[in-house]
This record gives sequence, structure tokens and C-alpha cells, in this order.
Amino acid sequence: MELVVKELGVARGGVRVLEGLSFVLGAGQALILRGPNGSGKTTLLRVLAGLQPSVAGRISVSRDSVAYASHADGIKGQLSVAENLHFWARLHAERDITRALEAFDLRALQDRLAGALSAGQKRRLGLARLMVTGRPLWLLDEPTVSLDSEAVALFGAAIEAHLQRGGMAVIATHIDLGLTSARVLDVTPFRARRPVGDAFDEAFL
Amino acid sequence: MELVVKELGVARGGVRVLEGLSFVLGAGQALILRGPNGSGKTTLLRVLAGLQPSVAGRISVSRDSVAYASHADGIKGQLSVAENLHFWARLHAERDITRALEAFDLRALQDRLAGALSAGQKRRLGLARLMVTGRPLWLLDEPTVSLDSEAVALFGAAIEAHLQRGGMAVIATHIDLGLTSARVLDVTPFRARRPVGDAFDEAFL
Amino acid sequence: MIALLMRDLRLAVRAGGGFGLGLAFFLIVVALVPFSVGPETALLARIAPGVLWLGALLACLLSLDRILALDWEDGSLDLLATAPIPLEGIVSVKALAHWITTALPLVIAAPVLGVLLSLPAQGYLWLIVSLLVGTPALSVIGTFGAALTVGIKRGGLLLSLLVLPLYVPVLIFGAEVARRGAEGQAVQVHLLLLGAITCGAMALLPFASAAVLRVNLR
Amino acid sequence: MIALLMRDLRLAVRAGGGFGLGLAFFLIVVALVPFSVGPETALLARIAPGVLWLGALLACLLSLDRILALDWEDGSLDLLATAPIPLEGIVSVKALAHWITTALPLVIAAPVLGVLLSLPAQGYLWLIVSLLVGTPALSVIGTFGAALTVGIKRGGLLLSLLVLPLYVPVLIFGAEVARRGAEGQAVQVHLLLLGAITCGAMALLPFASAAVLRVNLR
Amino acid sequence: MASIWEYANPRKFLETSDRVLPWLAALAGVALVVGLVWGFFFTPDDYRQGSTVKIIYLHVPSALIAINGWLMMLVASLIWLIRRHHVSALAARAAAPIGATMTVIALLTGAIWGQPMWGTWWAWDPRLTSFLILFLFYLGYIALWAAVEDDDTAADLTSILCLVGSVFAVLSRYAVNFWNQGLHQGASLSMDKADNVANVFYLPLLVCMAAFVLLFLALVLLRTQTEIRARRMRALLARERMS
Amino acid sequence: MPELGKYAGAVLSSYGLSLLLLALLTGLSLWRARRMKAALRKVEERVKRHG
Ligand code: HEM
Ligand SMILES: Nc1ncnc2c1ncn2[C@@H]1O[C@H](COP(=O)(O)OP(=O)(O)OP(=O)(O)O)[C@@H](O)[C@H]1O
Ligand SMILES: Nc1ncnc2c1ncn2[C@@H]1O[C@H](COP(=O)(O)OP(=O)(O)OP(=O)(O)O)[C@@H](O)[C@H]1O
Ligand SMILES: [Mg+2]
Ligand SMILES: [Mg+2]
Repeated sequence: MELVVKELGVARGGVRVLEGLSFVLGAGQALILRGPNGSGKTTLLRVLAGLQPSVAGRISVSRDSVAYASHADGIKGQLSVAENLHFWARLHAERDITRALEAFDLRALQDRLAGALSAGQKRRLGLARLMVTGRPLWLLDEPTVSLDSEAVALFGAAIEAHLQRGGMAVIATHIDLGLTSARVLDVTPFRARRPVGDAFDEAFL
Repeated sequence: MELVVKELGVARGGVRVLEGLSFVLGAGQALILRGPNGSGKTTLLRVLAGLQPSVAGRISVSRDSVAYASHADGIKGQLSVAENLHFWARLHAERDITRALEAFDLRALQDRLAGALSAGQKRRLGLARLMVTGRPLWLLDEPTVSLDSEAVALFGAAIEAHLQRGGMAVIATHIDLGLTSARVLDVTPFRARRPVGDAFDEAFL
Repeated sequence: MIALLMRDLRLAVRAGGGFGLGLAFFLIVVALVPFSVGPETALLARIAPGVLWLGALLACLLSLDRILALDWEDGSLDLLATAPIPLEGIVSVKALAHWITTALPLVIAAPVLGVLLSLPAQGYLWLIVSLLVGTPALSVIGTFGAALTVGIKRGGLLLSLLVLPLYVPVLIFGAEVARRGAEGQAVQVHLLLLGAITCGAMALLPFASAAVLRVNLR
Repeated sequence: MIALLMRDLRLAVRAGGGFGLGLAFFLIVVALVPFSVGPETALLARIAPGVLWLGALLACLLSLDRILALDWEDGSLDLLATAPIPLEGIVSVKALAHWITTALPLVIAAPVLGVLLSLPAQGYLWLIVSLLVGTPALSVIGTFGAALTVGIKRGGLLLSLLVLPLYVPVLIFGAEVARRGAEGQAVQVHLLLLGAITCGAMALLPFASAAVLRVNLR
Repeated sequence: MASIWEYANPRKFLETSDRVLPWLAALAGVALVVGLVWGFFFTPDDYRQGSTVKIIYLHVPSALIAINGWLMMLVASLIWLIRRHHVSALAARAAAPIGATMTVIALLTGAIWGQPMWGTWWAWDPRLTSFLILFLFYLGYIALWAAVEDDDTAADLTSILCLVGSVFAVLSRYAVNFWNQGLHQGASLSMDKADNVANVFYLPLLVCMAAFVLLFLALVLLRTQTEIRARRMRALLARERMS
Repeated sequence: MPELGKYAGAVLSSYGLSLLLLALLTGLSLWRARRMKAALRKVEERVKRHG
């Protein structure tokens, strides 16, 4: 299991934002995406998750092996924490949600309606969802938003455990996660240049 | 102009979360709220903003002097950045939005539709809104979420300038903002205790 | 206040047509009536004033949840509530914006659709007058309903349930004026009553809406 | 798939009644008709089958935006699209859930409302049959419309606009079956055609819905 | 004398109602049995309406409760809005389904009665129509209670809805009167016109009305108790979760 | 049984339906009351035990 990205170009709203991006991620490795606001990290992750087509290059990974966690968490406020997790677990043909509940310290909250959680608690639930997908490649967009330092540590431990089991992770973030083993990729150098000349067709993209 | 909070108690979803909170904030001062997830920072800010009644204690500030910035930004995706700011400015009887645009480096984006901004750019716009309200007391809930380090610096500068002009700020955050002059208040010790005994009426709250 | 009105109007235009869509719904509902009750002209002419009123009412109804829910979702409503305008003013402006963007186009379009349903010639004047007098009440009552259901996700259907019984008196008098107009009977009394309901609703309901909104915001 | 169906049903029950509200809207629309066209029994009996069909259709229509938009807003749809179920299956399950929570109660309630409109006695059987056969098509077509408009904030009105023309054939045949049934004429041909439309829609539209959804997600 | 507001204390209310409830329920049961049995078995047929006149013993009392149930909710809502006693808000909530059921009973019996008397199940008569509208108000009120999660918020919202709804219900009543002249006249029943005609009908009817009132009161007390307990349980659970 | 004549259907069905509805309402209220009482007692005991 490997993620190979070759000369990838991605676009958003009809404008290229990144191009010529290549990297290889082996089993048990993590990659941290960095770059200033608006540099295209979210766009890149959505392309990797198969939610959006790339405009150039190749990605070696099948859609069935990725679990994507975006800014929005996909949590139903009217269902309890456990019900939310159960649903995603059954959808991915997994049974067990206790490991996920434990990993993010949600045991005490499991019967609470998800709508009555604080911002950080909601985020923890969103991250716990990743653990019940059974997917090897995690794509995380700013996962630690609104988490306190304790929860950030839990998150770090969950990632490490996932990598240990041969999983992979691509994480876009602005702050330091304390993942010592992870490689860092700054996307700034891959920012798409303006096309030279006035290539009419290209302006269509 | 002073914010005096005395023996404040706040509740969320019918449950007391904080009680016995007192502090005084003078002109030109900032207060940073800290506390683990779910400790009640958001609730406290909403009470201070007058959006929600307190269950005990006093707050000395009038609703007309606060500007509140929550997790949601109140940005209309169909309006451009400048139009969004203009609207809030006119609502608060201010005219000038250039200072706000400049402070958060939004000049280049001003004609872009707000719906086509990245997460961090949106947040910058949400913060810029504070500057056109002309209100002295800023209440900020995790303002630096999804901001890159450059934007965090801009934010720090904006806060400093606001304090310099005699403004005040209460900021809930989990990460270090680098505001050297600000006091820090940890809300953990004020977590509401269980009422002793079985006061039937109290369980109704 | 004017800033708010301008913003709401602009948003309605930008959002892919607050104007157009209510109108289109009206058109389609009216156009579906012959399909469902059959194409006889005499029958259609007889029910035309009523169908036009009902269609206008439903078109209004469907756009009600846009009045406040969008502002609620993106947090604008919190910010508006802390702005230096009384909440009563805000809900009134919102109702006004709804009327301009939704009800006014309906009033203008109604005569055209009357032709589709073979409305008798003398009916057009009173149809328009009754709609002009009655629709502001629809907007104001609808704003109250929208304020009641603002915290509820996709409360659209609940909103309809709460608002429709409140619409009954307006509908009765409005349709009655239009029908009597079409049949050439006297309309004054009913028109007067319709006007009274509208005035009463405009005078009192904004206070109820603001109170409800305050409860929902906390 | 079953997990998804169960979740949708549970959400419908929890969310303050996906069941009840469509029904309530149906009741209200039917109850408002006499207010707008007048209370004469003969007239009402004549338009009853059409009005019932139109009311059921509108009630379906109003709840369409719940099918996908809620999942879109909180990001679930992105996650479902990356789940190990084909998107075609997901939209079919969603349509089924919509039918169970919205259309089925309407079918059951229609006879009761028929009483309000003085529907002739022989009309009830065919009314129910036509609704049973026709409403699945409404749900499937509606899901397609919901998939088309999913990215648009408060696309409810736009959704109606897109879906209503697609509903026309179903409405024509459905109302025709109900009307002929009420008047004691032969219904076979029309019922057959209605069934054909429903089967066709159920067989083909999920692919279109899934394709559209894929486009909207990117 | 102790202030009446003391009973607005939930605990006090529970204690008092626990004591009253058995008596009230027994009384209601007895009255109901006596009234209905009297009415059904021991009254003569009306000369014009035949045996259908027996329906009156269900129809009129349920209509009475349907209207006055809403009135009670209105009063309870006002008390909640002004004095913020939780029990009164919960009592209003408890009364709504009872009122709705009574409305359904009145509608059903009326419809069944209408078939032999007017030759139709339903007519858009003002009284019938305004009853239908009342039913819609009940439905909306119940749906709003169910849809809002926070108890106090729900109480506030439904109270205001009840106020506004009452105004509009009265408005509709008059609107409907303007709109259509009706079939439904009390005078269609012989007893109604000439007051002395029919103590035979009148007395059992009175008993039935009293029985329905008692039944209503008993049910309201019982359901209010339930609501209080539910409310307390939600509060306790929430508090437990917090720690 | 009194003689109901040709209206027997109407009278009996209205009595039947009304009594059924009343029974349903009363039954549901009682059932919920009992269940809620038990549930509350359980919760109260648990709260007391855990202090
Ligand atoms: C669905 C149909 C009907 C509804 C909703 C309905 C509703 C009502 C209402 C609201 C009342 C007033 C109760 C009160 O003032 O305390 C009433 C009373 C009454 N109804 Fe009906 N009714 C219906 C059909 C009928 C029919 C068909 C008859 C008999 C022909 C009938 C006979 C009466 C009588 C005799 C009274 C008592 C009149 C009085 O004391 O003023 N109703 N009904
Ligand atoms: N709908 C859109 N239409 C046009 N341009 C868009 C749209 N959405 C985003 N963009 C632009 O595309 C670029 C990439 O956005 P993206 O969200 O990928 O950035 P990001 O790296 O995730 O930023 P952040 O750190 O702020 O989240 C940004 O410059 C943004 O302004
Ligand atoms: N609607 C609700 N009903 C009941 N409890 C709620 C509700 N919303 C939040 N809570 C609870 O109230 C407490 C305070 O929440 P609040 O959002 O104020 O926390 P916070 O300090 O802002 O947390 P975070 O850092 O995660 O944003 C939390 O324990 C939360 O679970
Ligand atoms: Mg991003
Ligand atoms: Mg918070």
C-alpha cells in the first residue's frame, strides 16, 4: 500500500492553484501539508479523496482506501455520539466503536446528543469517525481546530497508532502537531504560475 | 469604560457550567480565557455579549458596546468581501472600511465573492468585521482558527492597536497568541459544582 | 435599517433569484391545476380567483424560510441582534424585503396567470387589489413563523404547519374579494376587513416576532 | 445500505417528525381549498381528485430538500460518497426513505381528506391505488431534483421549479386515474401508463441522480 | 391563607395532585359511566332525529372540552409568560394532546351525525370549519413543542404561539361566519329551542358534560405530573453528564 | 339494548370510536406516567448513590 502522486495539478473555481506536485508516501508514514492561507491545501486533499478531479498528473490510490475529514464533520445533531459512530461503522462494515470512543475520550459523552456538544467535543467525534472506517489512508484538513492541548495529545497518539498499524496520513495544518516522525511538505513552491503568453485555450483551463 | 463581572453564573442547555466568576477589565486591557474543551468558554462569551441570560451575578457592560465574533463568521457568500464589510459598517453607522481591509491584508481580495475564499481568508474577513463596528469591547471565540502564522501576526497587531485606542478584548483560545500584555484567566476552577443535597426545584434550574 | 434592506434585496437578486423563483412556483402551481382538475373552461373560470390566491399564498409560504434561516446559519443573526437596531426593526425590515422580493412579483404576475385560467374580464382589477392589500399580511405573519422555527434545522414543513392556520382569515377575505369581483358583486365590506387584518398584523406582529427571536437566539 | 436507511428513518422521526409534517401540510392545503374556491359541495366534489393529487404532490415537494441538503451541509455527503457503497445505491436508499417517511402517510391520509372535499364513494379505491402507484415516482424524481440543487443554499424554490415540470406526466395520469375512478369510468389504460412511468423512473433516474451528485460534490 | 402560587412549586404540586388525583379519577369514571349509560340506554329517541340524538352525549361535551382546553392553555401560557412558573407551562403542554383528541372526537361524532341528518359527512359550515382550524392550531402547537429541544425555549415559543394563535382563531371564526352560512344550528334539535321540552335529554347531557370536565381535569393533572417528572429527569441526566 | 332503528350504525360507531379514542388517550397517559415515574426513581437513586 503506497500513495504515489506524480506531477499533480489541482484547480479550484476554474483556476489552477497547485501544479507539479509529486510525492510518495509509504505504509506507516505521515505527511504534513503546510502553506499560507489560500495556497490550496484543502483543494489538494479533496482531489486526493477523489471528490474532485485533478487537472494534471496521476494519483496511485483507489478511492476505497481513503478516509477524508474536512472542516465539516458530518455529524448529526439529533443522533447521540454512539449512534453517529455506529452509523459510520456499519456503513464501512465494521462493528466495534469502543476503540474509537476510547481513543478520543468520548466514553462519558456517548449517550449525549451530538448537537449538544461543544466545538472541541464535536471535533473529537469527527476524528473518532476515522477510526471506524477501517481505511488505511487518512486525509485530514486542519484536524486540531478547537481542540485543547489534552485532545491534541490524544489525536497525536491516535495518528501514531494508525501509522504503527501500517496506515498513512496526509494532514493539512497551520500549527505544530508534535508528530515527530512525520515529513513536512510545504506547498508554496508548487503554487501554479500564470501561463506565459496568451494561450486562448488555456484560459479555459 | 470598564467591564466588571461579579459572581457570574452561566448555564447551557439547562445545566450550569460556570459559577462564581469575577473579574474586572479596564480600558486598554485584554483577557484570555483558557480551559479544556467543554468548560464553558463559548457560553461565557455569549452571556457577555447579551445573547443569552446569565443565571447569577452581574455584568456591568451595556449591550451597545460589545462586538462578538463567534465560530460562525456571519459572512454572506454571495456578496463580495467589500460588500460584506460595507454592510456591517453602515449598520453600525461607520463609513470607512479601508482600515479594516488593510489591517487584515484583504485589499487584493476585496472584489472576490466571499463564498470563494479559503477557510483562512474567510476568517480574516470575519475578524475585519470587528474593526468596522466601532465597538470598544471585542469578544472573540477562537479567533485564530485556520489562520496561518502571518495572519496570526496581523491579528495580534490589530488587537494591540485596538487596545492602544482604549479598547478591550476577551479572547477564548487554546493556542498561544503571543499577546504579551494580556492577562490569562483559566475558567477550570469556576466549573459549576454539583449542588449539595437534593434540591428538587434546583434540578429544574 | 436601509443598509439591511439593501443587503437583503441584493442577496435575493444574487442568490439565483429570490424574485424569479417564487414567481416560477406560482406559475407552475397554477399551470398544474388544469392538469389535475381537467381542462373545462367553465370550471376553471369558476375556481380561478381562488386558485390564484391559493397559488400566491403557497409561493409566499415556500420562500418564508429564507427570511431568517440563512442569517441564522451563518451567524449573521447573532451579530444583527447585537447591532444598534431594535430587533423589532430588524424583523420588520426582513418582512418588507420578503414582500418586495416575493409578493410584489406575484401581484404583478397574477393577471397574466388569470388568462390561463380564463378569469372573467371584470375580475382582474379586484384580484390585483385584493392581492396588494392582502399580501403584506402574508409576509408579516410569515416572518413570525420564520422567527418561531429559526433554530430548527429544515424547519420548512413545521413552518408551513404553524403559519397556514394563521393565513386562513387573510385567504378567506382575499379570495372572497377576488371572487366577488369576478362575479360582479360588491366587495367593499370584505376589502375593508382584509385591510383591517393587514394593518393589525403589521402593527402588532413585529413585537411577537422580535420576542420569539430573542428567545431563539439565547 | 440498511444502516443508511435506518439512520434516515431515525433522523426523520427525531427531527420533530418527518412523518407528521408532510401529512400536516397535505391536510392544510386540502383544507384551504374550500376557503379559496368557496364552500359549495358540488364544485368541491368535482375538483376533489385533482386537488388531492395536487396536495399530495406539493407535500412531497416540500420535503424534498430534506433528502440531501442536510447531509450536504454537515459534510456527511462527502463522507458517504467516499464510503464503500455506490452512489447509485445511496440515492436509491434516500428516495426510499423519503417515500416511507413522506409519501406513504399521505396515501393513508388521502381518503380521510377525501371526506372533507366530498369525494364520491366510488372514488376512494382508485384514489388510493393511483397514489400508491404514482408516489414512488415522485420520490425518485424528487431525489434527482434534490441532487441537482444540493450545493445551493436554500435551493428549495429552485428545486420546486426544476422538479415540477418533471412531475407533470405523473400528475396527469395519476389525477386522471383518480378522476375517472370517482366518475366511474374505466381506468386501466391510464393506470398502466402511470405504472410504466414509475417503473421507468425507478430504473433509470438513480443513475442520473448519482451522476449529478458526483458533479455537485467536486 | 397560603398563596395560590405555592402550588406552582413542582414538589408541592406533585404532592397535592397525588392526593387529589384518585378521587378526581374515580369521580370522572363514575360520572362518565352514569352519564353515558343514562344517555344511551334510558333516553327516548327524538321524534325527528330518531336514535341519532344519542350522539349528543359525546358530541357536545367533547366540543366543550376542545374549546375550553385551548382556553386553559391560553391562561397557562399567560401565567408562564408573566410569572414564569414551570408547572403552568408544563400544564399547557400536557393539555394540548387532550384538547386535540377531544377535537377529533367532536369532529368524528359530528361527521357521523351529519351523514343521516344532513346527508353528508362534512359541510363547510362555519362552526365545523372553525373547529377544523382549531384542530390545526392544536397540531401546530404540539409539533412546535416536539421540535424544540430546550424546555424553557419551547415553553416561551409555544406560549407566544398560543397567544397569537388565539387572536387568529377568533379572527377565523368571524371570517368563516362571513364566508358561509351554515347548516349547523343548535335549533335543529328540538330540545334546544324550547327549553322545557326535554329534561329527558338535558339532564344526562349535563352529567356527561360534567364527566368530561372531570376527565379533562384528571388527565391534565396526570399528564402534568408526567411532564414534571420528565422535565426533572432531563435536568438530572444533564447534570449527571456534566460531571 | 335499546332499539336504535335504522341509525344503529351511526350511533354505535360514534360511541365506539369516541370511547376508543378516550381509552387510547387515558391508556397512553397512564402508561407514560407509570414509565416516567419508574425511570425518574431509577435516575434519582443513581444520582443519590454517586453523590
Ligand atoms: C363534523 C361535524 C361537526 C362539528 C365539528 C361540530 C361541532 C360542534 C361544536 C363546536 C358545538 C358547540 C359546542 C358548545 O358550544 O359547547 C356543537 C354543538 C352541537 N352540535 Fe355539532 N358539530 C358537528 C356536526 C353536528 C351535527 C351533524 C349535528 C346534528 C345534526 C350537530 C348537533 C349539535 C348540537 C345539537 C349541538 C349543541 C348545540 C348547542 O347547545 O348550542 N353537530 N357542535
Ligand atoms: N469556489 C471558489 N471559487 C474560486 N476560487 C476559490 C473557491 N474556493 C476557494 N478558492 C480559492 O482557491 C484557493 C485555494 O483554496 P483552498 O481552500 O484550497 O486553500 P487552503 O490552502 O485550504 O487555505 P486555508 O489554509 O485558508 O484553508 C484560494 O486562493 C481560494 O481563494
Ligand atoms: N445545546 C446544549 N445542550 C446541553 N449541553 C450543551 C449544549 N451545548 C453545549 N453544551 C455543553 O455545555 C458545556 C459548555 O460548552 P461550551 O461550548 O461553552 O464549551 P467551550 O468551553 O466553548 O468548549 P470548546 O473549547 O470545545 O469550544 C459543554 O460541556 C457542552 O457539552
Ligand atoms: Mg483549507
Ligand atoms: Mg467553544
